Amino acid sequence: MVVPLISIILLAPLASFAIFALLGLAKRNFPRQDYLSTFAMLVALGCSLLLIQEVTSEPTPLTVEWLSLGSVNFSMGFYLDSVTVIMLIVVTLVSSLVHIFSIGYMHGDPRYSRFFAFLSLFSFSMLFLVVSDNLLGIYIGWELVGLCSYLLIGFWFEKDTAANACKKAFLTTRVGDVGMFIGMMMLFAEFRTLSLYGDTGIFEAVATLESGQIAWLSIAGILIFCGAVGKSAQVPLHTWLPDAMEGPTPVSALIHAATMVAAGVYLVARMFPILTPTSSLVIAYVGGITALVAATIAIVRFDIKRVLAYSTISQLGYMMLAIGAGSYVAGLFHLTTHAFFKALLFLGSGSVIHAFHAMHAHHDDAEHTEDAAHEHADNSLVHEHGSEIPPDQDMRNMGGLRRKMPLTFITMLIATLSISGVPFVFSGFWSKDKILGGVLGRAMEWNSVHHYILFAMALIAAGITAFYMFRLIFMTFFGEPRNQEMHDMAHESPWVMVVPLIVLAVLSFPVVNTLWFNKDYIEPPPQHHIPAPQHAYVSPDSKIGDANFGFSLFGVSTAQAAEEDAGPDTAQADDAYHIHHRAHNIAMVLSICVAGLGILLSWLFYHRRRFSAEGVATTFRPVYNLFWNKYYFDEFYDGVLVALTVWKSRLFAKFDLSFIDGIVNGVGKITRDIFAAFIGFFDNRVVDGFVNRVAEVTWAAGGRIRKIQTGAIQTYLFVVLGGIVLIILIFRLF
Amino acid sequence: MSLQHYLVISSILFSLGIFAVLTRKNAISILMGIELILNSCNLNFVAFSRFVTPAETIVGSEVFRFDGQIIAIFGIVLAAAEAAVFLAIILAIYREFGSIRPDEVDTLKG
Amino acid sequence: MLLSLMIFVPLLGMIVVLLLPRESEELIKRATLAFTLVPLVLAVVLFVSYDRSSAGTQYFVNVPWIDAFNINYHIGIDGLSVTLLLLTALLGPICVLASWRNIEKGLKAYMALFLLLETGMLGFFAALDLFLFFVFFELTLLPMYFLIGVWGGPRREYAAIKFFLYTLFGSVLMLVAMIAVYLNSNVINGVAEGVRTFDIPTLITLAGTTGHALADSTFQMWVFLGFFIGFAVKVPIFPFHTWLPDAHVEAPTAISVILAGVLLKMGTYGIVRINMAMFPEGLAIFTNGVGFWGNSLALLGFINIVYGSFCALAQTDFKKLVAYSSIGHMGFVILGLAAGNSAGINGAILQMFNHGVISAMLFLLVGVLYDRAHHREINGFGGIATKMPVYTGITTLAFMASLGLPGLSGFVGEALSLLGAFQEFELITILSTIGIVVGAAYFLWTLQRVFLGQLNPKYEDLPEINKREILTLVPLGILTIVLGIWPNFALDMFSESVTNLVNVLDAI
Amino acid sequence: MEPLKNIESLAYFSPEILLVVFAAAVIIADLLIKNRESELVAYISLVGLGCSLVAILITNSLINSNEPIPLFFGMIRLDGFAVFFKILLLLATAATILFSLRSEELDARLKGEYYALLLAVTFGMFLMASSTNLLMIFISLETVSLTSYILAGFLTHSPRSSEAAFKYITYGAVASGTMLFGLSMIFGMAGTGDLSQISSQIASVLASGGVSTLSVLIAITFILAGIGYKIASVPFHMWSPDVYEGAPIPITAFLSVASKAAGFALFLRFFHVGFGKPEILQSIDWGFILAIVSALTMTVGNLAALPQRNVKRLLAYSSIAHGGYLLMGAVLLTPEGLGAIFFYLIVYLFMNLGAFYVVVLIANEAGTEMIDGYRGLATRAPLVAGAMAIFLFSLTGIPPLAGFFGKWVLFYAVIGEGLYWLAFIGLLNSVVSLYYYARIVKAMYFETSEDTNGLSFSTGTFALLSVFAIPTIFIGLLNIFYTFSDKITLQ
Repeated sequence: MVVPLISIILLAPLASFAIFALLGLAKRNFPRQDYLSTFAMLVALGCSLLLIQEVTSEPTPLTVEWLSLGSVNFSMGFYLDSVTVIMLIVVTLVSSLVHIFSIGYMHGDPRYSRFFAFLSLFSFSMLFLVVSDNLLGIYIGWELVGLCSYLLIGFWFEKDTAANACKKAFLTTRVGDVGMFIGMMMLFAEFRTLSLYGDTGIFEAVATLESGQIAWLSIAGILIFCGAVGKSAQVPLHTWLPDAMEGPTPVSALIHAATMVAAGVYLVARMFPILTPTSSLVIAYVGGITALVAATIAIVRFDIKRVLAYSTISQLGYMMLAIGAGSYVAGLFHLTTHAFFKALLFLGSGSVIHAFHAMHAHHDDAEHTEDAAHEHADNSLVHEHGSEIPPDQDMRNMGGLRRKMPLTFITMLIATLSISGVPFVFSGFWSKDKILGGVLGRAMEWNSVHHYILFAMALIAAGITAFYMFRLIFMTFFGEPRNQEMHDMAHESPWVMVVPLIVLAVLSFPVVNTLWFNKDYIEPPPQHHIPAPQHAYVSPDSKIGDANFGFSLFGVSTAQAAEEDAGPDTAQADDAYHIHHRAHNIAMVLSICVAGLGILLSWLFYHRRRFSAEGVATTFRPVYNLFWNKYYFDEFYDGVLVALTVWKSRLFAKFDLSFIDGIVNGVGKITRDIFAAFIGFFDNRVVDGFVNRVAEVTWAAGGRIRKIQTGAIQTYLFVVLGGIVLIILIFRLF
Repeated sequence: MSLQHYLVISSILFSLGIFAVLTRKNAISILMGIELILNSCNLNFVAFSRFVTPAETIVGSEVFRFDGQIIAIFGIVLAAAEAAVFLAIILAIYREFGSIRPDEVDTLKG
Repeated sequence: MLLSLMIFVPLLGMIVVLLLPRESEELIKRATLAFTLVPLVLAVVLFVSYDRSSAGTQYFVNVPWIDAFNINYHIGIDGLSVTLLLLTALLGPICVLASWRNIEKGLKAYMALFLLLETGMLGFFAALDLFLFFVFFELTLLPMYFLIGVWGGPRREYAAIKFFLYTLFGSVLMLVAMIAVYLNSNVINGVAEGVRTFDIPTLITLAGTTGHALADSTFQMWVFLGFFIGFAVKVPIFPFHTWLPDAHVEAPTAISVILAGVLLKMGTYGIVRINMAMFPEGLAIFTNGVGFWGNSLALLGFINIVYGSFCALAQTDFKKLVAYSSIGHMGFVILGLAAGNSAGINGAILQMFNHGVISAMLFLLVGVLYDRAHHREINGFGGIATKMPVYTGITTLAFMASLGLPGLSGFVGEALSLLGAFQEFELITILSTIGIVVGAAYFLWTLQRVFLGQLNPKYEDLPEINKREILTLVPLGILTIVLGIWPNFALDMFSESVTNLVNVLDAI
Repeated sequence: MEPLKNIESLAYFSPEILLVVFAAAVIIADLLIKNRESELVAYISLVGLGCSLVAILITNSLINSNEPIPLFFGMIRLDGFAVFFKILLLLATAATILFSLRSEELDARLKGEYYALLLAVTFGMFLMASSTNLLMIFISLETVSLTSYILAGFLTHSPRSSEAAFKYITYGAVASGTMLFGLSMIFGMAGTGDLSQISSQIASVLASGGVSTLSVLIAITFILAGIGYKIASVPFHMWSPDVYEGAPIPITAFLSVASKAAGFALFLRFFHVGFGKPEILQSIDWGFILAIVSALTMTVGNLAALPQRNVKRLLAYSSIAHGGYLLMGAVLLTPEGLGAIFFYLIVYLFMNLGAFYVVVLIANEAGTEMIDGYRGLATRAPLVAGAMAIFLFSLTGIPPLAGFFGKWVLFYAVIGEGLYWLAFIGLLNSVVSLYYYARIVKAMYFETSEDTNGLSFSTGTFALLSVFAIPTIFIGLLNIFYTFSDKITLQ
């Protein structure tokens, strides 16, 4: 029953894309590609739901031989456990909703049906990535989602910004992927296989390693994590995600908020068993730093989509931090909750943009011509982020929309409350609390400085998140309209767009995440190389909000309920449990405080206007600049390139200020310069040069010999005589 | 007179011939040089035939084999033929080039 | 018999085409197409009917030819050769279709030469007699020389003679090595007994027997070098590569396709068939030997990858870019072969086949664009995706396949080669992965500059790719996808043979 | 067996006699015929060649292969070796006559002498191929030379032709004079003119110390000058480019093939029979010198050919180079070497004559010998161009053309004796040679001429062309051509 279901889940979207592609070869279009794709997704969703009870406590990989090379074999297959199912549901659910939303949002786009075909392809790739039971399969899905992200970001490729953004996204993630591939190569070289599960799988093999020989394993783990850094836009490879907002908003919602970027977290979670203390710590720190950095940047953005983008980055950092710190379940839980409310936020923003946008003829070529024209001047790929914000996305043009579009407002508010971690009624609170609790718990349990630092990071990030999210809400929906005539255009979106919002809003309440409250539905896989009293630490974590949700709803500490199943209460486990108990209480209190503080400040700043954000900005100008310029990441990368190419810079007509564009252009230009020069030098001078030298020498020799051929017979005779003498001499010599 | 004398003379002749061929600026003198060379060879043959080739005794009296002499005679004949052809060609040259200086006959080169 | 038929049908076709009247061009084209389709059918038959379980050569014919030198007409196929035969036979008709419209002058001669070329290539992949092998190898030179030189671009003369001289130089060394092998083929423990032979399978066994002159490692080293340089020029391996860009840029589309699709493979095929199978000792000196030469082969692969990729990045001529990308991709083949283990060699061979398909696609696509725009300057285009959506789609597929996107064939070969290579030389392999990123970079950058962005007003009325062109591309596209999803489809053919080869190599 | 007396010998001498008879017949016929335009004499001489060929085959059937027949008291010898070369020379002469029929540069009024001389020179070459006595060697050489001088200068009112003749005779006379001096010394040392006795005699006197190696060496070198000038090997090659360029094209073709072949016949017989004895070889290893000479010859030939613009001259240099290749086979006294030379001579005959024939045709039609004159030939005369391409690439040695197999057997023989360096030089040379041959192909195929009107040729032309082209393609692929040489031996 499992295999057919999964097959359907995979094939339905694939089929919908295949139809489009095949008809495309015949230069035709399927009349209603949108319905086709949406239907396919709904089918997939249904199957995923059916899969819930298929999950067994002992998941067995269902594999087929994919490549047989005699000595080594590669197998492809599915692996179905609770995490898989949850991911499947999340992906199919969000994807279906986004499909529906897009029917309204993308209406009238010249490449309407292509959009849906790509969405289907993406869904297929994502699902394949989710169900794969081996690194190779995961990598395949991994790259395919990358491709789809490329295609969809660049969907309006007439805009140079979009064209740049999609390339940047692909290449940046590719950099990470290479790291991941090297990691895979290391694992393969060690274990001669890439399948994860089963007796021959990597995880079994890892278990057998002595702790002495895991140094390389840490490296491998970190390298694999590089892939996640790329895909999940972690520092330092995060710069592509904000640019990815060039894509249509539904795409941002689906790919760059809910699913694909979360794939990195999913990957790390899947690879949980091979993580060593070192690699875990690296992951946690990267996550923490990302969470902080992105959050702080988000404070000062004005482009509504970019605010959300940075918030996504920071939330992803959160999840990474969680898993790095060992809170496996918490991380995944946050993944799901985040998927819903972030998708909601994006769709909501999309609805807002749509409202503003309605008057412009829908993204038709004419309109792109305008905003692309001024950039198309030169072929170089210059694009200063945030420098020019599309008017319909600039929060400074918004305000007071809550009356105009109440549904959008309410739904987005719910999401905001959820992401800000407003206690008890919102799922975001629970997941975030689990993370904080888990980190702090481990910190206290090991009393390790690292984890305290991580906890601090997470806490601050939580506060800032609350702050900037409400800033968004206030700037967008409250106050007086700042741009009247745009305001007048604004209107509530059609139902086909609003319904998904409502559904997602409902999903932002914990009650629907029941799977997570089924106490042993999720079991974190064993980590063989992390010396920790696993059990004591896992148990409180593994049952979020404890069996029944009602308690927690009424503010009863989760930790209290943790009591009930602290597991075999050895003394150690016992005090471990107490530690976690305390940890969770502290964490919860603190998180509520910071969230409240953040919201309060934001209210004072942007609603009550007690303080002026500008004033603060001016007082803390350097800090502000730091945030505004996104910690000068791009500039830094460019700086490196410049340093690389400073001696050439005069030759470069214009230097490009964005990261991968910089790399590509830079390297491109370096290449065209140095390499072209080098080829010019090497190919033409050294290699050809050598050949030509030889040729010339040969020719010259030919010329010489001609010279001897004077035409005067007596010289010939001299040569004869000389020849005779020479021959005789040679004889005598030898 | 022993064989050596003849050989010395013939080699001198040969050398003179070569010298003439290499240095004279007149086709006729070159021809003469060639004749010298050939004649030195003939002298060689005769001398060798006289001194080297074993004599056979037929009816008590020594009878020499005349291989060398015969070759020499053929040599003379060929030399004559060669001279004839050479002169004919020199005539042609003179007709075409108006000169028989060998170093002026050098349109074909390189 | 089937095999011989397959090899010589194109030759027959050449004679027929030569007899046809110059004027009836349609007829000539049709005839050529027919005569290239026959080998394709036969190749498919062979491919299907080949017994995958046994690695041995099948369908072999062995009749004496020049018994003065004990040269036999010995042909046969094993998994490796049948795969490449299929590739060659597949590209044949495709190239004929690709030259359907754009050969202005001397169509008859063109088609005749093309058929001769095909015979040469098919024969090369089937030959099991060293001398025959060499003759077929050289047989491809003349037609190629004329095809580039007569129907090529502005600098065609230079390109043609360069190609010819380079390859001839290489084959000269091969000839010496070949004669050396032949002369020593009957020397055991210093004494010559029995007849000398050119028979490749026999030679391989002889080279394995201890005490045999062929088994001597220094001898093997020199002979290895001789053959290797000969093949390296064809592959082309740095620094013998400079003929390739010129040849590609000047050659007409179909010929570029053949050049990249098949002729390059002849080099790597030779390396596998002769250098690795016959001279494992010699190979060992250059792959896992000690000292300076220790990893030279892998190093060459690495240089090819990185150098080719960066050069490609530097190009502004679409075709030159593809040409340099082939240099890079052949680097992966070399790397995989250097690894000498199952994953590496299988990956390398798969990469050979895939690169044949993908680069063929790429050159066809460049040709399509060139036929419309009459230039190949990448920066001269822009935004043509709006005008040619289907073309853009196919190009994207080809690019993605070429930059090694998983799920498409390019990835599998590349990945296997790297996986295999990593087991032997970590550092070189890791450095080689630079090629993956750069590969993505130049392809995406090209994609952007040519297809994305604002439509270049020059191309307001650019006609979309037509049926015939699609027809040439679709089979290759299908192969790309199928092999990406189910590589065993090809791997099964030769994994057995490779296993044997690996065992030989491991024995050293 | 016992050398035959003069009268007995005549039967075996019939091929040569027939040649002489027909030469006389040609002259008489020429006197009788009033019509200057009639080509009767040419056909008469062709018939003569035919008869002589038949005679050769008959005489060949008289000898059982390994038992040569000494004629005229051992002056000349009839054996497989001689027969092979005679047939080869006959073919070359026949081809030359056919060329001459098509050639337009020859003076119609002098046909008689021309063909008579051709037959005469063939006669001389027959003798070169079969003479086993110093006297005969010299006489045959001179016969060939004298007639060649005249033929080279046969173009009346052509300064180039006269100059060619002048240089040829001056050079030839000196060379043959030097050779004669060498011969006289050999005669002196050996006391006999008979090659077969010479070897033993020289060996003994060397052993007894009667003569110093140096004198033998000098003698050999002098003789080498004479023979080297016939086969145009460095450093005795310098006459050939000028003469080839100046002479009428058919004669150039004839000299480059026939007289080279005859030279090789003489060379092989003289050194193998006269100096092949191991005793001599260990005191004077002239094989080594020959190796150097051959390397130099092919290198010089190829390099000098590179810058040439005149196809005739280019082919002259190329034939020098090919002389070098052939010498490689002569370096070692191995049967493989001999067989290789035989095989290569056959191939060379077809491809070189073919190339020269095309030169004749172009000279007639386009009126030029320069490479530029070959521009666009592919479109103007596709068949001729194709044939020329075949000949040129065969000369380069590209498979599957015969030239490759010729080179193959040569290099095989050389490497077989461990002379890798020589083989390597030879192969590099063939790479170099590609360059200048390809320049002609390039002109024919890649370049276009201002006048594009097609050239028309008679079917006879194409027939003759195919006579050269088809063997050039197929000889190498057929087994028989490799095996026949086993029967031919020298002792």
